[in-house]
Amino acid sequence: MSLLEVSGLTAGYGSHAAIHDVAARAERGEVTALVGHNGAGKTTLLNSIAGVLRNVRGSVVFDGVETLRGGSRRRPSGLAMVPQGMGVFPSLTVGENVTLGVTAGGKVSKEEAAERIKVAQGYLPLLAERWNERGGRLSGGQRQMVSIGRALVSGASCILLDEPSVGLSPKLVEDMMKVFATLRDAGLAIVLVEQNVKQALTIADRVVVMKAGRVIVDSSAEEFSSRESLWELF
Amino acid sequence: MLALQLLVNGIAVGALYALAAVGVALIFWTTRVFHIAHGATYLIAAYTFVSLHGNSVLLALVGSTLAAAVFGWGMNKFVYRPIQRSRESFFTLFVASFGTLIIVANVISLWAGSGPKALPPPFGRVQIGFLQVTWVAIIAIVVAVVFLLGLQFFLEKTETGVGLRAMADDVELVDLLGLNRRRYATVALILGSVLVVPAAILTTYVQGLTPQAGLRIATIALIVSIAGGVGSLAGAVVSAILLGVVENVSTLYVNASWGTAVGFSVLLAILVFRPSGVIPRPSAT
Amino acid sequence: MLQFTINLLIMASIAAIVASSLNLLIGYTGVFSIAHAIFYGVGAYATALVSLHWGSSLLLALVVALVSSGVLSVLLALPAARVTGEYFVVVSLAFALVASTVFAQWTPVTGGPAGLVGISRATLFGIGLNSNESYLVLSLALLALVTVILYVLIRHTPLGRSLQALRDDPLAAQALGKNPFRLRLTAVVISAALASTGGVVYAGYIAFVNADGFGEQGGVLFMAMVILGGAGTLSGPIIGAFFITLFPALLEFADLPSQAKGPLEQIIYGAALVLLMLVRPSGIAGIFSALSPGHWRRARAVAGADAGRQPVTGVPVPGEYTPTGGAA
Amino acid sequence: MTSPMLELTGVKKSFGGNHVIPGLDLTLNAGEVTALIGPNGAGKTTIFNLITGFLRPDEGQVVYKGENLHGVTPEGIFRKGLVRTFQEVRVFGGITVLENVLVGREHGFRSWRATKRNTAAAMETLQLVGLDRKVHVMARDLSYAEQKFLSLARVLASDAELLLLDEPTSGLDGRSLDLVTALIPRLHEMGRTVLIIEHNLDVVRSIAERIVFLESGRVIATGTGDELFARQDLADIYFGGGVQ
Repeated sequence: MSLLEVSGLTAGYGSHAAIHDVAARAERGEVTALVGHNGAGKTTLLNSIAGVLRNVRGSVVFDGVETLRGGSRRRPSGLAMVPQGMGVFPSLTVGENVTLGVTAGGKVSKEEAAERIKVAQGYLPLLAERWNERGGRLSGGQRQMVSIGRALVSGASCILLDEPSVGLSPKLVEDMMKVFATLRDAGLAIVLVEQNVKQALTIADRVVVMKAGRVIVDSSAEEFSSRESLWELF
Repeated sequence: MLALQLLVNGIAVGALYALAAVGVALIFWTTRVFHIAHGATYLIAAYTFVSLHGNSVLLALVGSTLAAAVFGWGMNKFVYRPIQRSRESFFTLFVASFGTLIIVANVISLWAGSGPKALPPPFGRVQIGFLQVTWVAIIAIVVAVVFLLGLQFFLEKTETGVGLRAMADDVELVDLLGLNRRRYATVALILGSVLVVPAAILTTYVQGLTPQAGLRIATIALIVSIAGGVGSLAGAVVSAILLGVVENVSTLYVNASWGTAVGFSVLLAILVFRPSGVIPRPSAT
Repeated sequence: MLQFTINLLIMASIAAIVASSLNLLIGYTGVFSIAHAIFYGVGAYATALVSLHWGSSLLLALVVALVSSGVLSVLLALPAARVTGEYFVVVSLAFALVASTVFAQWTPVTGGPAGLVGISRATLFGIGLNSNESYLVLSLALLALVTVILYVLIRHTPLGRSLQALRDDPLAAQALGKNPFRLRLTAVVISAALASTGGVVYAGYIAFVNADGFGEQGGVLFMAMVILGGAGTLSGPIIGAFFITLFPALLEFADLPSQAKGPLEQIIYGAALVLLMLVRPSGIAGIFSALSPGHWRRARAVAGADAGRQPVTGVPVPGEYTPTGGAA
Repeated sequence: MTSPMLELTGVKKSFGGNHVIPGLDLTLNAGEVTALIGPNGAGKTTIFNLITGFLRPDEGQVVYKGENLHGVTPEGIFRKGLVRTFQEVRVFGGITVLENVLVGREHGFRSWRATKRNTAAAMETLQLVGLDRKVHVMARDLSYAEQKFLSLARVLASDAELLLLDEPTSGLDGRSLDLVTALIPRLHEMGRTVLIIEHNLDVVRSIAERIVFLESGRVIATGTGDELFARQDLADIYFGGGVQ
């Protein structure tokens, strides 16, 4: 059974459905790349999985538990989100930004929290270097790292990343992909929304393509790579 | 010399305004409500204190703190949250808040009469150099400093405090991360309401108390917290003290009854020329 | 009994004039002001001063009231242009407090706390409006006139459409060539001028003016009328004004100690505000509109109109300053 | 040879040290339909904001018909004949469909007299987008697709010569998508100049005479659809990798 399994998901804003009858899944130790052009519904899908949206119908099963059941929109613990747009709190320090991730994941002991932070700092050395810097003073890439660090310390087994590479230099993106690969190898499920298909393919195990609110391709990465041209998918 | 005397008085008054204003600021961060019902909290705290202090000052203190906390909690639970659940606009929330203030102020005047209430000035005054300072003023300044430092410590050092500051920065991000916004709102309303208690009690000692004081103090708290810069506690404190000082020092030039009007005009002018406030919060970009 | 009823109807019509003019701001421009009683007051004081110094001509009093309130309203419009939306509520409240001090303390002009006495009933084209009945006709006629002006302005002029566009989406309005500052300024000036006419009738009718009711207390009351009745509808503020003015009169018949009546009235309308916001923020007119289909659909509340609007993505907007630092 | 209608030269913009537009040159010819494409974060919407006065360039200039637009407010830029739509739907919910369209046609007091003519023009435009049967419906009661059409109708009905359309098809599918796709060539026939941001490459292929390919705020390539979509290097940029 998959760690995260979405089926029949229809969601949107107000009366407008932005995604229709979407099915997708994510496995432990795999990177699932979610690609498609702007407005294809990728962010809507992530937000409905993360319990941020109200108008959601269908089923989201995380770790064997239906999270949409009974109208509850609670985020399943064990699921962390790295939102679009380098989401750091500008007046909070890096440390405070990251530590909020622990809070978001639910109550843990001080020792456990310290341990998680240490592990995250291991993956992302920047966190330790800039621990007391205000979020507002960081560069775009650094903010993205803080945002990822915050997801890591929540103790999540699945991380949803919404276009983490936007606006970053190719070198930074490459470094970031390495971090994702490491996390994948450590057994996490990673859902990566990317417009940069080739980049995503360097680490993806599965590729899901969305267009106009529907999933049009769901295949393994090898199968996807063997396609002739990508233009017609967009 | 008189100017210096007025300056000290102004700082004391401003310190009390600051206590009222930081409560409003905290509540605005988390609920995005202009909590004008803060005036009701003020009245509830002050009248509870006045009616109990004959029995025991300690009992009165505990009683008014409890009353304020319960009212703040109830406001969130029974007014703000139900309205927010149906996604109404800020104005709906504001009107509901205002309605609550009207109800509370008038229930109090039915119960306690609309005339002024006073407390016997407890300690008299001291002479510091050429300055005459009342003990109440000194207590006000000390209490404000202690409470504001305590609040600062809470916001910097506790998990919930950091969460509240995060709310001031970016409410949507707090939601996206799955942080418990409702809990923060509850904490902010209780904490903000409790912070108004010392202001209510000390102001009653200095100026007495009427049911009309609620709207006045709430307006002061709101305008001060906005003029200070949304998201900035330091800004609120600075503009509160500025208001207190302007109010008092202006009596050198105009009749005392103009004091608040002059102070407000200064804050309004600040808002016109510097809409982001005295101390704007760091930009998100 | 008849005189009692006439008195109530006059006061209700005056309130309806002020509330309708405030609705132009709250309901149609999206400027949330609690300072509107100021202009009502300016109209009243202007009439008093005209009557005391220049005689009882109604037209002269109207002209002076319109001009002085229009000019003064620019002071309020300045922050309305800079500080948008929600923050303006608080700014206007502070404004109202400053104004009530000015009314009560500027003794050489306003007579200070004692007020101005000896205002005579107005004359129109040489005819003295001495009876209460004639004032009832005057106030109803003025209410009708104000309502017609607002109707034409809102439904049938480019200006009215632009104001509503600005209310619904300032950014898109700007992209279609609307200058938010100039539009808000225009709306505030028109609305203040219309409100002052209510003060003209009031001063002549009561024959006495002091600061009571022209500051924040009055401002809150007018806001309550607009909101209770239903902002953004022509009938709403009139319904609200009559409701708030007439309803307490019922208390007159109840056997209550006189000092309890004032607070009780206030508690009732405070409770009405809270309950309405909890249940149906579109006001009393909104309740009607929910019952009847068709063109009444317009009656949907503005108080709740910006709910669910999508956040502005991306850009900080010059000209759309908010104290949140959005214009940084 | 057509004359340049809009010219951006050396335009730079950064946010908090992040150089979103590190230096952009872009020319639009009168009467052409030009599409801006490129990966997310390439700065497309920022360019719209820079052209329409919602943002000011740090350096460089935007020249429209020989006139420098520096320091002109968004409403001033509209009056010079440039109009834009937004990525998200932004209709005026509390007024009718017809009134929405009129807002874009009426300016100052002279429009009082012109109301009849404006209404006729508005009706014509609404017919074009298929909303002629809903003219008296409140805009907020329209469906999402209809609101999308309405925002288009609003800019079409204005007298602007240069239309900047920010993702007019996003969120649309099926018939709605075809309607918008069919509409744009008609604008062209009417002599309008169009700059369009579009992610749906089918739409781009079918409507754009010229495509400007952006990456990280720079123009990487310009050409027709057939030229650009045949190039492997552009595919590599669009679907992966940065500028090597």
